[in-house]
Amino acid sequence: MKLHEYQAKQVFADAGIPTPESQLASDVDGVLTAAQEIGYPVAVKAQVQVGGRGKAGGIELVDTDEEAREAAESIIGMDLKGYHVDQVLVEGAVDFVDELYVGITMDRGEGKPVAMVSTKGGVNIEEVAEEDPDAIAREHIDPSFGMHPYQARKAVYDAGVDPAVARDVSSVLTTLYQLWDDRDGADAEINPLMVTADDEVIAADAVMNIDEDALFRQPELAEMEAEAAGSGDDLEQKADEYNFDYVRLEGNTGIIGNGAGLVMTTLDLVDHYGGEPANFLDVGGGAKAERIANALDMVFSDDNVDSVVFNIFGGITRGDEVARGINEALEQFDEIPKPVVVRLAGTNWEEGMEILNEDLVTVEQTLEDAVQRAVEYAEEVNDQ
Amino acid sequence: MKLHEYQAKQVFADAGIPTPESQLASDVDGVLTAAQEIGYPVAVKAQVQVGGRGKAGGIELVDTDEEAREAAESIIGMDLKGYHVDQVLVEGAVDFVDELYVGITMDRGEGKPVAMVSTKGGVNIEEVAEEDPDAIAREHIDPSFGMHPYQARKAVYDAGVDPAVARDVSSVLTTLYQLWDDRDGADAEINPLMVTADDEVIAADAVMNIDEDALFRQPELAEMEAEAAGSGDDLEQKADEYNFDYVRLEGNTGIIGNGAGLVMTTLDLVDHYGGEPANFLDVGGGAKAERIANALDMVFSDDNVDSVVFNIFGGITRGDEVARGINEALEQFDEIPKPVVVRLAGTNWEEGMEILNEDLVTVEQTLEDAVQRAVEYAEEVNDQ
Amino acid sequence: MSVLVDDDTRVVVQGITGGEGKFHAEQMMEYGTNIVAGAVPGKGGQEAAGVPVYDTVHEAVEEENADTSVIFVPPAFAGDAVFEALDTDLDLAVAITEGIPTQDMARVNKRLSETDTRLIGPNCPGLITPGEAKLGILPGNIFAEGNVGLVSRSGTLTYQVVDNLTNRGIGQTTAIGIGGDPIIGTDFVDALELFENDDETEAIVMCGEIGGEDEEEAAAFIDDYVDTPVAGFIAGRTAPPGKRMGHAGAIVSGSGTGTAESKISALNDAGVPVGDTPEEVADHIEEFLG
Amino acid sequence: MSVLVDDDTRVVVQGITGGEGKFHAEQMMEYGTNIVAGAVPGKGGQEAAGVPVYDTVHEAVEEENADTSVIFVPPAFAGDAVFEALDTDLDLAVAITEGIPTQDMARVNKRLSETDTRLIGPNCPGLITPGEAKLGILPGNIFAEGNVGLVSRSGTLTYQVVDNLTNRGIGQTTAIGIGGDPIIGTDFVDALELFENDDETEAIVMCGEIGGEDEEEAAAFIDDYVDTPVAGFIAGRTAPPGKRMGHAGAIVSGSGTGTAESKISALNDAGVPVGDTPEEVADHIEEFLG
Repeated sequence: MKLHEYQAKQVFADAGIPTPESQLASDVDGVLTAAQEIGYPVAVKAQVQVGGRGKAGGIELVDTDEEAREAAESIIGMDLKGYHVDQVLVEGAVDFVDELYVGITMDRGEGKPVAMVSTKGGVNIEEVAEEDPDAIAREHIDPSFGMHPYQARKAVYDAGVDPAVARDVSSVLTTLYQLWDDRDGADAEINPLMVTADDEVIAADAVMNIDEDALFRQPELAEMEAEAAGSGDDLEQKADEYNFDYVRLEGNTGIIGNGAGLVMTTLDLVDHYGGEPANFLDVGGGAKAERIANALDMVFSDDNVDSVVFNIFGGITRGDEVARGINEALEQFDEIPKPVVVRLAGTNWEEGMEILNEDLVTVEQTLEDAVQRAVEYAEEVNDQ
Repeated sequence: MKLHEYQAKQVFADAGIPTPESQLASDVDGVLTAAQEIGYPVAVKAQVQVGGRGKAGGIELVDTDEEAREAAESIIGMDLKGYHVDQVLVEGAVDFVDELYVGITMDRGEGKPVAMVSTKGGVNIEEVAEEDPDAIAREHIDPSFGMHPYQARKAVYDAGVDPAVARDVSSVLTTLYQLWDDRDGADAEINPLMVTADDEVIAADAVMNIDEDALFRQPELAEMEAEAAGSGDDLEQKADEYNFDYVRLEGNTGIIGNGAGLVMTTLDLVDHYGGEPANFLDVGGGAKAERIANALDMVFSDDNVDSVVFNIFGGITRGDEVARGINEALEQFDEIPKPVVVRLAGTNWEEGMEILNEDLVTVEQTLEDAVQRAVEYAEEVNDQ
Repeated sequence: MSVLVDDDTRVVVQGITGGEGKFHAEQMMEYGTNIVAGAVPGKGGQEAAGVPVYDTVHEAVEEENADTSVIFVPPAFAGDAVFEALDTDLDLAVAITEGIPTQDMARVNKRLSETDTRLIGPNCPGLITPGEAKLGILPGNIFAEGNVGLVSRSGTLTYQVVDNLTNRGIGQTTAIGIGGDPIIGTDFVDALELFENDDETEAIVMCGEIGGEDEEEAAAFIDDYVDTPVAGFIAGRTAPPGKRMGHAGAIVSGSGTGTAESKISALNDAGVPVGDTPEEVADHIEEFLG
Repeated sequence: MSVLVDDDTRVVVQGITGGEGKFHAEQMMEYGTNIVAGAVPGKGGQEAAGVPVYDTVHEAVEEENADTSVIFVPPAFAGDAVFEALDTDLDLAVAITEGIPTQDMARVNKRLSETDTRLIGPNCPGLITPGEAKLGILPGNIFAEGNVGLVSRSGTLTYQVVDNLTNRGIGQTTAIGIGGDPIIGTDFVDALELFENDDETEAIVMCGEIGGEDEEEAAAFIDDYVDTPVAGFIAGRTAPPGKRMGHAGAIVSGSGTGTAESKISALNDAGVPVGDTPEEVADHIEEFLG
């Protein structure tokens, strides 16, 4: 779960990390009032959950009311990489001499957090990591002890941060780790951490991704998630409501299955047999009839979808329950909206086959056959 | 640093551990008002830093105003094992069916904290530990991880706590560890943790000792220490002001030295040669002249002292500084209050010997001779 | 022979009084697994699935000589349950629970470096030695005794591949679901090492997926140490970067690490054929076994 | 020969720009210790006591090949400084600082179980190999080269005993002050083992004091493993229970554990004579050396 910039900044500021003065606005008047109160120059920044906002026209630096109005008009309501911009953050511009990067993430290979510092802030850090890996100082943290103060210092000195601000940058890094640890962070980063001519450091951007599996113990952040919602894709929101693992893709063959690996494999096979997957949808283990029906509703709601492959290998999930869910979902239609190919295997698959209304679906015995049939259906629709 | 019962209870209650309703009082009227507000029966409990208050008459359970008045009159102002009682805690009496013990301390042998639970609460736990060690369930804590929830449960189940309250007792133990950890506890214990007929648990006593070396990062507790002061020994208070490691003993040979082991050895030698040590006083490493003079002032202030042995083996401490301090301290007297025997060795001892005014002190070359001479002086004074 | 589990394994089920715990304890027993106890705080003295329940894993070990734990505990409490298992003198702990916070698992991972107890999972279907015992939620009926070792990050994909093998009359020594989380106890390298040292295992199937670099490390390990022939499968070739594909660990990073291509090419370089479909994996295994 | 420190030891001083750090760095150099660097955050690039100062211990090790650290850092920051030393590839760290919070040392103690770096102290005078090098604050002039190993929980008591030895012409291989805190790195057993394995050490002095059970453990170790003759001294026979006698670790518990009697009788039972006075300790050693 990714916080909006304005939310992450609030969290960082509350923990004592210096951030520029800023206000959230959702219309032109709001932007003007905020800009006047803060004082020009200010930055007007689209609050959407995508990277590269600047290049995409989502961030403007303005010096006057006129410029602020223009920026507000162009940014609020714009479509930024598929996301609708409802709100902007109006923020005092910082006069900087250096841009640093500080971040904390989980190094899954090591199974432990890693703190990172670089003097090459202000640009895409993943590019820096690739082109000049030595420009990023890394310090692995033992999660049982947490980050020792010396580790923050070491990362900062190893990165070659100007000694005049080393102490303050260490302190920001220490706070960032504490936040990451307390708030179940997945990634926490500040890029750029600006350094002013007066040797002050200030977080000009703020990224905070939260481990979704830990939201149950982060009620404050879970609330922010609700606030942050509304700017996402409609179908992805629906998946949240139904509590499905769902990813929308660009193709036209809808895919429903149980278990992440098997669903991924089904996607891969659609591609392998010349089709294009429209989505990833995992109903999870032990799905009951209602959940199966919800899954079909999800996929039918996607206008891109021309056919559906329903691939279940029952372990906890029972074939009879799946069959009942499919029947229930499809029997309510006078005409089935998109052709559905079903393949049942594993627990109770025979019972499922008996229950399944074969007037409503096409049945295949193997995964490979089911995928090929669904791809054919999708091609037929496209050919019409 | 040991908190008063009322302070520890406040700390525990703030952390969510159930405690009986209580009020602090320092006179009879205060006790009566508190008792009436809380409702009889109440316990009137002397707030002094000694164990075994109950047996010593420092705790009375009262049912009426009349009894409360009597208890207040007898306890407030009493001398309890050498401590003057200025304040009492008036506390609602708890109707209990069981008395448990829960505690956290540092197991120095293992170098890690240990959580302890016993169903034999309400009595001296050290006696239980000696007579029936199996009656105390122990769980060592890895201080890098802190106490896992399962460890609290395990200690509680291992101790044989009634399943009806096991969950609540685990929760109290978990909170107690958290407090111990957050507040730099040396020992934290609740004895008894009372269990009521309704299966509620309530902390009827509260012990919290703080690591004095950690007070610098526990400002709130350091303030409590100041509050808690005033009931101690005058000389020990003076030692606090001078920042000496000082322990008052019963004998008449005053002892000043540098370094804990050497001072202890000097005490032991006083005893070995038939004398009785009056105190432990360590001036620490690198003491300057003023500190030396303060140490003499400390020992002279003790009426029990009949002679003083001053034993310095210089490492960081310089013999010339010590000699100067002794001269300064003694030259202000027309008559030296108690005979002082000085033994200087180690760094700059020869310079010290040259500086030392031998009209004011007796000089000996070895530790053994110095102690014997001081013991003789003390005996002479006693014989007069 | 087999690895990690057989019919001598003495199992305690943590969370046996919950719906899933009870159901799968019964399923495991039905398959032949020697379940000797359950452990659920506050439920000590009760019985569930026909075995005694204890308040702590320690008691279950003391009283019933359990040597292995299977953990069905909700995610909020599962990290603690794993610590409890690791701090008891067990040979093996299998954590089925999906959704344990990653930071909890990072701490568990630290403890793993300090103990001799092996952890499998979390977020895994468990493991099975066909005809002897299963630990977890795998559907026993699709497995058959045989000579193929199988290790997989995914549950149902495992069943798919096993089905393809069993349908051809190819059975398994042991199948291990190592789990789909970013931080897990036993990884591919550990499992490959076990199979390599198992006399009965004549071929190995390794089902990986996008995310992380475990498959790449496994490829290097195979190249250096594994003589047993290995066939691979990698799920997630069509996954877009930055999207979590069901499993918390199945994500191609924004900077393009953890891709299927990288894993497939690493495996190929180590001489491991990677099937485009589960059927192709079975083809390779059939070929290995001659 | 000698243990732990000699004139090849390459020392970094943590806290070298502080008053004590600088003074004792100079004293150590004067004695012959090979100080190669200092480490003080924010002071990198400066010079102190004639050696370069680095911001981190890691840099000092990389640039100057330091293998040992001596720590003069105020108590609030000393725990962190010890962690820094332990996490660097050093052979030895010596923490002189007195007053480190006990909980900090409990965490350090955990780390010690995970590293090969040895810690001496904290709250100790350090150690010295007479004629070669000293690490810490011991007054070099009272020591003499010889064949007695000395280990002690106390600083000035060590000097007293050494003085008694040196005055009789009995020199020392190495003298180690292990420190007066309740939780320390190297304990009596560790030091005794080092001396037992040192060819030149022909007799050992062990100065204990009240509090804890290290002396009792040492007695058991001597009984089982130490052939070199040991003479003991125990300070604090007259200490009342419940009072901290200067050292944080020097306290007889309210329940009566950690007494001098217990330690003396354990040592006697292990065949170790315990002197009533420092002079008597020297008598025993003289006897051992014949």
